[in-house]
Amino acid sequence: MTKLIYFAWVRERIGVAEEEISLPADVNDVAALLSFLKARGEGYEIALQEPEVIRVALDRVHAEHDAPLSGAREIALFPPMTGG
Amino acid sequence: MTKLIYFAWVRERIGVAEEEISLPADVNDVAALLSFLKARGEGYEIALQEPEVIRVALDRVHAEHDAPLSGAREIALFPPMTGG
Amino acid sequence: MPVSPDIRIQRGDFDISAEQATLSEGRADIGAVVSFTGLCRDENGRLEALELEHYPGMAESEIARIARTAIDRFGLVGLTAIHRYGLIRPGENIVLVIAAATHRKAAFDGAAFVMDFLKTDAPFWKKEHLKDGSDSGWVEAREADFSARGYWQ
Amino acid sequence: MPVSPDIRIQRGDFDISAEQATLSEGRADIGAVVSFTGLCRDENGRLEALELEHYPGMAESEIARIARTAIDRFGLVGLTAIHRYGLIRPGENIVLVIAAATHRKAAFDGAAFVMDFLKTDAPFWKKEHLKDGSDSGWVEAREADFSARGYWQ
Repeated sequence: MTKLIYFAWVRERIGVAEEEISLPADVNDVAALLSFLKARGEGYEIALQEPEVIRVALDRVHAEHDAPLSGAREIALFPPMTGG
Repeated sequence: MTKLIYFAWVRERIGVAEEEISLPADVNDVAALLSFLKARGEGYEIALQEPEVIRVALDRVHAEHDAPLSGAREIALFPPMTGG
Repeated sequence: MPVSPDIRIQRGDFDISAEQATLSEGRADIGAVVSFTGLCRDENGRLEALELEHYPGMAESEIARIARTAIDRFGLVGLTAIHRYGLIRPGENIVLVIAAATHRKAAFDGAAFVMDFLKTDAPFWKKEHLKDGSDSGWVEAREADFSARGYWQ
Repeated sequence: MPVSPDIRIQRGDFDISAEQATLSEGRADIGAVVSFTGLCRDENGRLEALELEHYPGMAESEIARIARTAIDRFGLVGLTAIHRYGLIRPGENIVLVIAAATHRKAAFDGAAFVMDFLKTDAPFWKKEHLKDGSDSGWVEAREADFSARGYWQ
């Protein structure tokens, strides 16, 4: 099981803050994960309609879309950051 | 009469903090003033032996060595500044 | 002595004088301290409040990573960063970065570097609540913030 | 509204939090505040104290001139500069410059600009008193301070 966490408008559109999912074996990098999630329902579809703007962190470290998931236990999806 | 004020090691070498002097008519720019003062005694001679390092303010505004005195009433001589 | 940054993510406000005093207490090798404070603007009177969401755990670790890079790169002798979350009203503080060094250029560069990377890399998001009762939504990332980061590369 | 700098030359210490509060009181158009604090170092334990001499009247007017240039050039919405004189011991504050702006780059540039010009143009001189009882004399101007100023030209 992998823990998925969503923030800001990604969280609002998907409709849940976090969930545990069992990922298929062929979902092995960030881009594949985004495609997989997008097919899970309308909220996911709306949240991930422009996957290129989604930022992803694997076990709390920023990752590019071509990065392998490498067995990450906590994966976070969120929009570009606006702190400071 | 012109008020002359000295600071830091210029003051220490000349031996007075300020004085009133009647300047001759031909002492009409900063360089001429430095030459004139240098001839006033040993302290002045030591303080002004390298006139190029001396900074001058005319009525509290920085002036280059080729600036005319233009009737300034308060003239200050000091070393390069080291505040901040 | 390796310098360890002091990073805090908190709901409440901070006191700059107290933080600078803590940073420099008992030492006399610091010649320059630069502190940056980011505040909530009212956007010409339209804004009621900002709501700041963050990713607990990663917010701390990401700012710590940026802070350690700044300490190494500029030879800082002290660094404190505090970022608030929750509801923040116009005029209130959002973020504080304090960089201490022997000379002023390193202190200025250190604080600016941490802010530039914090803006684009630290997991915080701002939502605007307007005075007319509406919710103008999530603040969009500024292109200027990405280009500011490029200065250091 | 034209912004007027707040310049003070004083013997006593200052409080950064209080000065920032005064600068931003009752306004919500400030997004960024950068404060620079210059402190007295102990020079690896050799220094007993610094003695700071200044030119009363000109010290204020010269810093005010630099401050007004910075306000115009960077569009600052507030600027405070305080410079101490007299005997200052290691670890104590010497100078404070606070620049307030809408965005952070202007605030960083404003504070750095004022410090760079203050170093070379404001009439202050430092004399060192050493712990061994000797007087090591007047601090010499640093070449680095003149080149820092060149950055802005």
